[in-house]
Amino acid sequence: MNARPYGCEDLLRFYREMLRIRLFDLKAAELFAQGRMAGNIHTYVGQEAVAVGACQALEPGDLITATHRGHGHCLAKGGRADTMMAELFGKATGYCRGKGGSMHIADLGLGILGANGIVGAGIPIAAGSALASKIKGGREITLAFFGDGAANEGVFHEALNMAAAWRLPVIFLCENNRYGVSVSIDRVTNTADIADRAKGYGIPGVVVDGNDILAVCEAVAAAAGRARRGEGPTLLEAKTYRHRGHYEGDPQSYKPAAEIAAWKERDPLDRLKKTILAAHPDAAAALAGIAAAVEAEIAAAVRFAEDSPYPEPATVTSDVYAADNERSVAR
Amino acid sequence: MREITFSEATLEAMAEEMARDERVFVMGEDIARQGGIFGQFKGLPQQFGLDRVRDTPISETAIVGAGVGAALAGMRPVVDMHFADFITVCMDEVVNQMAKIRYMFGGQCTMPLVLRAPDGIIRSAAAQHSQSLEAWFVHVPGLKVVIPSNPADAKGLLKAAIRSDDPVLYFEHKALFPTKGPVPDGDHLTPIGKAAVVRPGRDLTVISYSMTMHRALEAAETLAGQGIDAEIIDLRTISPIDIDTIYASLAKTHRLLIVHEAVKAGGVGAEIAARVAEEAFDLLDAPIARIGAPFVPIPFSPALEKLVKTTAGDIVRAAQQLCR
Amino acid sequence: MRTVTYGQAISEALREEMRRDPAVFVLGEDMGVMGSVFGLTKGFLAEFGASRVIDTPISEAGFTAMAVGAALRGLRPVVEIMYVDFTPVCFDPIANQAAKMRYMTGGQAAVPLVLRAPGGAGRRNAGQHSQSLEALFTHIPGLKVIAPSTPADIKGLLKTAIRDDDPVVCIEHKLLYAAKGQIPDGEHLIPLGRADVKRPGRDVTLVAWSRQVGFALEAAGILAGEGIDAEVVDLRSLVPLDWDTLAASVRKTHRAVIVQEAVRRGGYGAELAAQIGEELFDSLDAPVKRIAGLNVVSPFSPALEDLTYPNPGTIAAGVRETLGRQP
Amino acid sequence: MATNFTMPQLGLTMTEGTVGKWFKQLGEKVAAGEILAEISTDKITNQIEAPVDGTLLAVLVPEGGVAPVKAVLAVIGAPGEQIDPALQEVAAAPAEAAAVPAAQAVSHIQSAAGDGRIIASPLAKKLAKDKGLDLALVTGTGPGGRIVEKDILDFAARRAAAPKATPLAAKLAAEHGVSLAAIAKEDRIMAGDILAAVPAPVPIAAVPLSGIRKVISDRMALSWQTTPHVHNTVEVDMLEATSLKDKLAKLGTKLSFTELIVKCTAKALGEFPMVNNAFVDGGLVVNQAINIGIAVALDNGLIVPVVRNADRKTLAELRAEIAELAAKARQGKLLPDDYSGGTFTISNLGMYGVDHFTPIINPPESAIFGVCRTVPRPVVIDGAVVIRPMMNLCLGYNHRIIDGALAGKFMARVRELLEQPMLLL
Repeated sequence: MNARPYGCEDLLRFYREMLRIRLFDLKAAELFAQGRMAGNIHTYVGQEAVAVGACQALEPGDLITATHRGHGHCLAKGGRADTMMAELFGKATGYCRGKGGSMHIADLGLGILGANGIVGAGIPIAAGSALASKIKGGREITLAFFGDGAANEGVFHEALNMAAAWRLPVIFLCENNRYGVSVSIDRVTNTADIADRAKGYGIPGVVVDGNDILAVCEAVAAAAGRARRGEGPTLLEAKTYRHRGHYEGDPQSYKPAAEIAAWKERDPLDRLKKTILAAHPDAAAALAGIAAAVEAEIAAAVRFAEDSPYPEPATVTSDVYAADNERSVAR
Repeated sequence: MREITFSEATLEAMAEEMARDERVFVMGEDIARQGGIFGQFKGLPQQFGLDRVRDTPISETAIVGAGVGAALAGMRPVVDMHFADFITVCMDEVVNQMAKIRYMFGGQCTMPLVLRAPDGIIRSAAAQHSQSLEAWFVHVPGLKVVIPSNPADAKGLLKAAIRSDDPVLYFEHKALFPTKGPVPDGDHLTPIGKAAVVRPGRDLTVISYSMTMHRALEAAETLAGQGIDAEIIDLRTISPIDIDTIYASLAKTHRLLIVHEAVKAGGVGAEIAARVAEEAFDLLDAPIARIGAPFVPIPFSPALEKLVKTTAGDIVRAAQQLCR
Repeated sequence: MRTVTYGQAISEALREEMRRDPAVFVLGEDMGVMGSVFGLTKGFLAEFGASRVIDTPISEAGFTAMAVGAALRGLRPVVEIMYVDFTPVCFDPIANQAAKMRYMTGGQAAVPLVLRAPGGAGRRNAGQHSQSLEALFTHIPGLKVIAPSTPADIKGLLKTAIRDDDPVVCIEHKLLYAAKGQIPDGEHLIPLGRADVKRPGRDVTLVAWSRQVGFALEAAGILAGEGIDAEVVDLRSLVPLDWDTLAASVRKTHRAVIVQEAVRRGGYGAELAAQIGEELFDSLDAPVKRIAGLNVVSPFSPALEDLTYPNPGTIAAGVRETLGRQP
Repeated sequence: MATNFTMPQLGLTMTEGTVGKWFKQLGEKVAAGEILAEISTDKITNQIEAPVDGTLLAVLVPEGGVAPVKAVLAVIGAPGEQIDPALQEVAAAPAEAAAVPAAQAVSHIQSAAGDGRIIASPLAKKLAKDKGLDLALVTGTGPGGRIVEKDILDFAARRAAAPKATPLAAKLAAEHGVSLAAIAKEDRIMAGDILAAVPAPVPIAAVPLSGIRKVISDRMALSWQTTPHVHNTVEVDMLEATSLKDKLAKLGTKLSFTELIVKCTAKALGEFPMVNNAFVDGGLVVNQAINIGIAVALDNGLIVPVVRNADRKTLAELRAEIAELAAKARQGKLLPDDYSGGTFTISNLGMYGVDHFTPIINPPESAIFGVCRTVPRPVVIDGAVVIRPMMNLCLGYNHRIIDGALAGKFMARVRELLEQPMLLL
């Protein structure tokens, strides 16, 4: 991976964003294991380069849809660690006031159209957002994050077809981490690359090394350019790997140990660090500064979540309809 | 009689029925390699091979659609939905295909298919992983819907469902999987369409099923201490409803309370209350009361989630009100 | 006042709202070039252009979910699912996405989407093209459901639904499209959750919605000749339900007969009967009766279909039985 | 696939039953849940429903025939279906309750006639309450005789205009269909006036013994012939018992002699277990529990519901349970378990003014109490003649296993407890 056009300042920013995600999810996993959080969480450790690479290539006005493994997507899009941690704790100060939890983090102000608990459901929603941009004539584009598992859902094919037919400004970014919970992708598909499916809908299909942040950034930037020029959608397939289980607590018995070790060798954070130091040997101090700052940010986020209050009981029946005095059938 | 868990009971049912009839096979997401998220398929692939215990892509519409096709071709498939909430993704296969094919083909074929759907609120899984959606399917002629509350019925109903020639939706509450209970030895079958009077009583009839059965039994003990003798009925099958057992009980108690975890508005309690009040109006000395969740999606935060769950306290208060 | 058909009233509502607010757009199968299979959007393509009158591929799950996405971005999509029988194909976008988005995001997101669903029996369309499935939607917190029975009501309610910031399912009975009725000129809006007593009466309350309102009125006419004065309450909106109007009527007549085309078991009428039984028990002088479709798949043959669903005759018979007279 | 309709197990002790009546003929269609046959045992007659839909293919036990529990009585299946001659085949598939299509005309479930419930709409009940009307006096004109609003309003109006009648008279008039207006009388109409107006009953032809009557006659004959009955009678001074009863009444808790006798008998049986044992097939059966049967008179005979573990229940519990069992017995709603498992029976004819009583033992029990009336009699106590409420208590016992001495000691203990109820505490 060579530094190419990115200056030291860009590379350090990339590193900081990836580290935020890594430390947030490692801390979340730790707190979850201590039973400090409710429900269950799906951590993004190992796939940071895809989220950061993609979001760094987008403009602030662009939008994304995330998945049940969406902490990284939301942080990379500019999400706050403290508000997200509070949501994981089910607190009133969380992104969704405690009502959504890890699988439903959303920040419409930042263009995060939400994570989703239904596999693949975010794909057509992203296409719909792109349709809105086209109708409104806006410049913004929408990017859908989804996994290799979701690529087998009916809506994946329906959304790609429509987006292609109407040349919608959307990027379909498949994070192929090789596993749908316990089922490896090769057991449930007949093709080496999911990107090949793009040919069926007459749109570009590009495979990219998901652990090389610069490669991801370039691929997404190119796709974003197509979209903004009205040339329609692109299907990107970022080959990557999740270091931890499908959900926290999953023993991952379905993964060969050798495979886990091999992918740990190609950890996206380590690879970026090597690239930075190779191009800017004097950046070591800056890197250490970043590490300290991110650790502080995460620690503060945990304190914020712990000190925040739980939601008031009365709020359990609000936010069902726009006007809460709606005399619905809530009798 | 042995003391085993709910999930072990379903595992025994699967193993026995697959051994008894080679047309029986099971498919779903993460059932073979991982043995099901609650361990309810552990060991089956080793016993019957990966052909009859199949991991599928995450494609609910295709999985259930394939199940319908296999049933038409003479097999007796069991399809695992992973979470009942995902039924929305393959709703057409359930409402417009498996439920209707026999009738639309004028009785030419049967549809021996079982859809297993783990449901109910468990540890803050939030709105898309905690729902109880059985009421939808009471409204769909052609389907049968069964919901066990204990290991014995879990095994008995699953075996009966697999042997049934009609499509059966088998809802199993996720929080019940680890619970233990006595299960008879041998070829134990629970008849579909038959409720069980779990606790006889004279003053009030409480009808429930699945998880809330246990809340109802707790409430019954509290009420007994207050001189209210509650008869507790476990529906076990919610379509077709065992209306005779309900009327026999009502003829004795003249007071009816229906309790379930699902949303109250439009829940199974509505159909029972409407039908009983119409057909057995003269048996009622008090209005039929219902308990169910408020009309809201299920919140994530534990502080809010517990407010939408039916508790034994709710049942005691409603029973006291009815027996005033 | 003008006389128009139910279908024309829908076209007027859509056209007026699209002219009033550029965020409003319609999408569905055959909505543009063909002007919808029921002819409701004829001429729309010419006036509003292909980006606001969209012919979708046959991908109900895809384009309904896309409509949810567009709604999240502030647009106001009006999706037509050609038959309510096809809504199970796009049930996840309806039940798990549109209905829950506001709540799950703690109030951040709004999904101002209208899903129009033509349905109902009587055209010998058999099991998969004759259903009434409103009971599936009324069980989902977060959705609103309307089922108007006249041109004036469909126009007023559809315009309100399009302006409503929550997802609304609009149930339209296919055999009402040609039905004529008086419609007020100018801006005509009916709020959701407001029922309409279409015929006042003293002896029994006939509760109905959509096409069954007309049947109930016809039955009331037959019964009037026999000295039975039936009050017909047209709910118009199922969620939110106008409980006060319904309760006032039942308290007056002491008898309720609910008329529902959909399958009896687990229908919306069950929730109505259960609520009336639970809250108005002491006002009841007779059991609350449900006159509804049989618990069967909708049969094709006319000889069978006519036995399956309520009609003025069976409604009148049900009322007589409720009053303790020979049916 | 053919389904076997078998003799059901009605209660713990049942070994066989008689087919009283078939409700369906050979070849006739049968629906699940529909009454198919009436089965009677020595204790009760029950109507049994068909388990599945189908056609009655074969009737193996005719009316009046007797068959052991689980024996195949009939076969239901598809018309023309081959029946397995060996009739051993157990139905493999579970008997699913077929979803009977919801007929448009909905059947109305009425509560069992004669179970004392008044059928009235909630509105009618409310109006009656508001107007202080006794619903029992109102005849219902609604479906199935249900009392509706109109009936209450009409009744209230008529009552305002109608001649004065005592509540009992009004009730009797309603029961016997006598119209108050028809009785020409200025002042208040009394019960006697109504009875006088009721037409005289028509004599009934001799009816062969059947059902429960036949069973009782058979059992009484069997017991009398095979068990050497001996009867001892003691006179019990009920003074203390009566004063206890009066004191408790002042405190608001009711007590009747029935439960007091049961309590004393149970305590004594605990001390003299032999009297509580059973004698079956020439052998002695030791009964651990003390279950006391209470003879309850019915229109067509008698039945003996059983209070289980009477020794461990308080007087209040005994009172409640005896009252409930008696009510269920009169309503014909006793379950087989309610009247089986008795170890000692008490038969009370006191209310009929009986002074001496030689009761017949209820097999397989070994003894029975016959309770006579309590009546003030002169007795000599400490040389002085005093009036005391005396009750004759007669023990009938099976001399095969109970000798006079044992019976005497047992009777003395029961008398002691009855005469000193404090000993019970």
